[in-house]
Amino acid sequence: MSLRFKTREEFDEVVYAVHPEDYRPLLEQLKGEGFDYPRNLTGMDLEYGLRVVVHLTRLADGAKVTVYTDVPYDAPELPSITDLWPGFEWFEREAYDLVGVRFRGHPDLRRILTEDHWTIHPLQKRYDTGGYELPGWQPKPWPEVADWEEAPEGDEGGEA
Amino acid sequence: MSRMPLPLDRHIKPKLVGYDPTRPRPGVERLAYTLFFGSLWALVVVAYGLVPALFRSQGWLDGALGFFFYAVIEALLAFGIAAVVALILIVVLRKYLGKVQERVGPMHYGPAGVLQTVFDALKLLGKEDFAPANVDPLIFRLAPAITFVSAFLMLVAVPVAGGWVMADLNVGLLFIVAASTLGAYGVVLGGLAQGGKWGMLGAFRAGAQLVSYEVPLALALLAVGVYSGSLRLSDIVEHQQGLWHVVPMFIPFLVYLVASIAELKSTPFDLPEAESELIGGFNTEYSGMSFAFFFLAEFVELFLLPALVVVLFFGGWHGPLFGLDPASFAAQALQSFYFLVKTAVWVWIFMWIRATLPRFRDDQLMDLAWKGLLPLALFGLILAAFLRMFVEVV
Amino acid sequence: MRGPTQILPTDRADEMLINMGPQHPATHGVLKVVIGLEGERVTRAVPHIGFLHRNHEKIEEARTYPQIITYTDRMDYVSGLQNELPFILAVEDLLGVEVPDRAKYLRVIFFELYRLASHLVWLGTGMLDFGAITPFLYTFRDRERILEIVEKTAGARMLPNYFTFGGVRRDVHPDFFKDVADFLDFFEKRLPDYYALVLDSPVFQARAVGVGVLPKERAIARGASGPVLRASGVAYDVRKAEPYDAYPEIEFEVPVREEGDVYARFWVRFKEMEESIKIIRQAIEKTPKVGPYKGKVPARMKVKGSRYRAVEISRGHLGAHVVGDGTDRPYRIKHRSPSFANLQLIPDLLVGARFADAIAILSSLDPVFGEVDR
Amino acid sequence: MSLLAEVWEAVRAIGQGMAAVNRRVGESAVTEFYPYQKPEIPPVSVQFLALIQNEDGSDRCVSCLACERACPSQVITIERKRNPAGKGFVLERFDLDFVNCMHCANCVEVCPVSAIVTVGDFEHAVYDVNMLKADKAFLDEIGRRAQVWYSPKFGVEIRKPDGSIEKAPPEMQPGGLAELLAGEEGA
Repeated sequence: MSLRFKTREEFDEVVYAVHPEDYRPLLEQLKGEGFDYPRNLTGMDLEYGLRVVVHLTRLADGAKVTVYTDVPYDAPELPSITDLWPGFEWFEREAYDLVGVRFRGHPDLRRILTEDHWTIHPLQKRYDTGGYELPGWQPKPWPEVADWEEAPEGDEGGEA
Repeated sequence: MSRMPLPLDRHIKPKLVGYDPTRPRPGVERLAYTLFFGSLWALVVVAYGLVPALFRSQGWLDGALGFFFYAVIEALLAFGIAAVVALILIVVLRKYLGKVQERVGPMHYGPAGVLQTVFDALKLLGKEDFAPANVDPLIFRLAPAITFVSAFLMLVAVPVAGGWVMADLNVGLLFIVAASTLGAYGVVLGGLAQGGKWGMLGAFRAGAQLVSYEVPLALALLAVGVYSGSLRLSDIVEHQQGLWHVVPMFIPFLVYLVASIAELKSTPFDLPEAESELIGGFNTEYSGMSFAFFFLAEFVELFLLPALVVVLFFGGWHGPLFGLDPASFAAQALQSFYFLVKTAVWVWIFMWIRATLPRFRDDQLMDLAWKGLLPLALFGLILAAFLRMFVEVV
Repeated sequence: MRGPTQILPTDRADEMLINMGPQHPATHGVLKVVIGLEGERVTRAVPHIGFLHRNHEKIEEARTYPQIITYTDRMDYVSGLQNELPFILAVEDLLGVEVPDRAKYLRVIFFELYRLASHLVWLGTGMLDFGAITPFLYTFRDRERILEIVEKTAGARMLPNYFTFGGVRRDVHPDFFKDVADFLDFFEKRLPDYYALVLDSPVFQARAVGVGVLPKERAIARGASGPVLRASGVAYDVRKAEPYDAYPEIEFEVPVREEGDVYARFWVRFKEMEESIKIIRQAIEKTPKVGPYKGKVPARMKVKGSRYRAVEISRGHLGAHVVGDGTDRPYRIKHRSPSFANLQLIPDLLVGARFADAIAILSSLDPVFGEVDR
Repeated sequence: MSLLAEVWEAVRAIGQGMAAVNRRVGESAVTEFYPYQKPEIPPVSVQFLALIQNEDGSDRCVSCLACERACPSQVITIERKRNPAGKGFVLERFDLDFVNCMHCANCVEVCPVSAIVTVGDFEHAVYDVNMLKADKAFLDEIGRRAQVWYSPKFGVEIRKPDGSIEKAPPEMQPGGLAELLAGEEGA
């Protein structure tokens, strides 16, 4: 199976931009490569869609990777990776709570920081700091993506 | 538009009211503690010595009415001693903890803060005695009284000098055990009656802890009874004429020490209250005077349990009499002084332990009681019996 | 209906649900844990956080970069200064700012001073949870001395807003190095007392050894960090794994213990305090006595790009993910806080423990809610 | 016998702890009685903000709005007008809302003329939160009363008894160490 992603190197880590459908397979592959420590999971609003950024590291040699993927507003769904790194359980809840990404297969996807009955996701750019919708806010068009590159044979991921 | 007052209007030093808290006054403090001790001693002399002597010399004790008045006066005096002891110990404990913790402790009421407890008591009296919605009102109000009365009852049986004891019971030891067990009822009932979960947990812990510690405590007392051949506390003290019991009865002494700290519900055995776990445990919902009674009971016990250590193991009132006739009033007063000094030392040790140690866990406490102290106490009992036989044979 | 039966509204007859918190002395802030109790045994533990949520991340999107440093302080307010660093490092990376040597060492000294301060707060309040009141007052008194030293230079005690892009905000007070050296001497004399009162105390050992055992694999998987992780036998320390500032030039050890219990977490923090003393001593020696304390930073910061940097604060791996879109305000900042990840361990550690152990375990995790809820 | 050794070890450890506690009894207390004893606040400390005027009583502030822009919680409001006499601006209004002030001293940091400074005043608590709004007259008054203050540009300054303002000696200055060291080498 070929995974659709692009890699580049930023500072001391390898950054993977991955197609949302291949998000979980890529992370499974990275887990297989020994990236055992969950550093961070960020959800963010890009004004055309939502992005999830996963930072991982390998405790054995300190190699670091960043994986990100974008999902559209109308279907902000991604498979959960809490079974690979249980440490992302609350991070995914936070990304759901503040940004609005739904993680399929998350064991307990509730709001974590804001109140349970809130309907908005406050870190989306359409809301101001008070939680009110900004007048005239419009989503931007989805950017054109150049062709996804395919994983070369024997790619070792984090080893730069 | 500024409504912020200028600094000049507020940079005024508050006026000092009669004392200066910034000035440490070791002299005043020492004088105050001497006065505390002296007043307690005076009260003891009046209650145990002068009043009985007066009634006896006038022959009032023969009539029923006279005896009734005697009993009432003595009860009031005993209550007075308990209250004075609690008032003193509260401020002394707070001062001691302050000293140990590199702070000054209460400083603001009275010179060097020595009147702190008086104002504390006034504050508690003036406070609304609030009861939450789903308490059992009768038991909720009764529980602090039970606890306080039990502490107060123990006082009655403690001899402070030769012949100076309020009730010279021939089953004094059993009475002590019974009275201290009664205190557990107050704690358990108070915890359960308040209808809160923290109180209930505290009550459970109190029940488990106090019940398990009563056994080694009673066995340790029994060992002393066996060794000295009497359950009467005055006889036990008399028995220590030559050698204090702490030497032959060292094992029961250790058992008693640990068990009495547990009985006192002070660290390391303060599980029923456990502020950081149960938010006060059995007294979570108590306020005002009801709380004050629990508090007073605790401090009366902080006096009585060390007093019992002295009575049972450290020779009670024994001390050099400088040739005085032991039956004379002066000798008895001196004896009560020795008794109070020894007790003060042991109160200090109890407070010291309280300041140092963290808290045990409930199951470790049971472990210690049933697996550690109980066998030890039994061994101590057997040892006491052997020693008794040995003494009698020799 | 009255009486004790009424206070057991749970779906199981033998279980009692207790809301521990948000106002509870042992939760160190506003944590709420719904605890199911079977007698004294914890049958379930469901943590609820967010009572202190201020949405820092949204506010920071509306602030310029220098303004944000003020907000980062307010996360882990017990070790205030340390929180500024990951954000600053990330922005420095994106801007390519050079930090002068002196600033690097000063940062290390302040960083470790705050580690000492934070560990002292943890030790005091932790022992308060264990029922010992005296260490609390000792530790706070010692911490006071650290804060006084910091105030003399940084201008505030808890939230000093002292680090800045390219170095530190102002040069140190002339007495600074002497004060710090004096404090270290003083503190080294106090440490044996803490050992006697806490680690060596048999009562404490009875409470802590073998309690709340966290296996190594679980700790890694849950993303635990800091002393919690190192007490489980993983020698992961950001200061070693991704060195920043002057740490590469300083020799220190990462204390690790295999047991993973409450005692191990206490032990690791004690040893960290000793290591901090060593680090500060070395840093004082190596700091250039004169020299610039601040590198050159563009006057109007236009940051573009995305960077995740982490530092090892007192509680563990604190990260900042900064995304800039080329304006003077960040597009998105995400703070990865160590206590947030560590608190995920509550169900793992608490279930099956005794209620008193639950308190001990919580205090050994040492959460600070400013940073959990952000 | 190992049991006995264990018990002995425990008793010894408890005794050590108790000794550690009791050793403190003799040490003097560290309590400060606040209204009667006041702490010494270093001038660098961000206790309060003040506007400093020149020796002739004119404002140092040149109304450049740098502090208003730098404030993270946006508590500074400045109104200015063109200087009729010369170039530049004159300050008309300077409001500082201490309700939301975070005491970060970013305003002090950016001030190009050291007009807004940190002072060691700390007794400004009031009973009503609405009273925590300071205006120019108030901040000026704080500045007039201040004996010592700090700003990054001019360092620590002191007001001499005759009312003149001058830079404090290097012992009081952040960064005074360099000066002191240079002086030592020179001597």
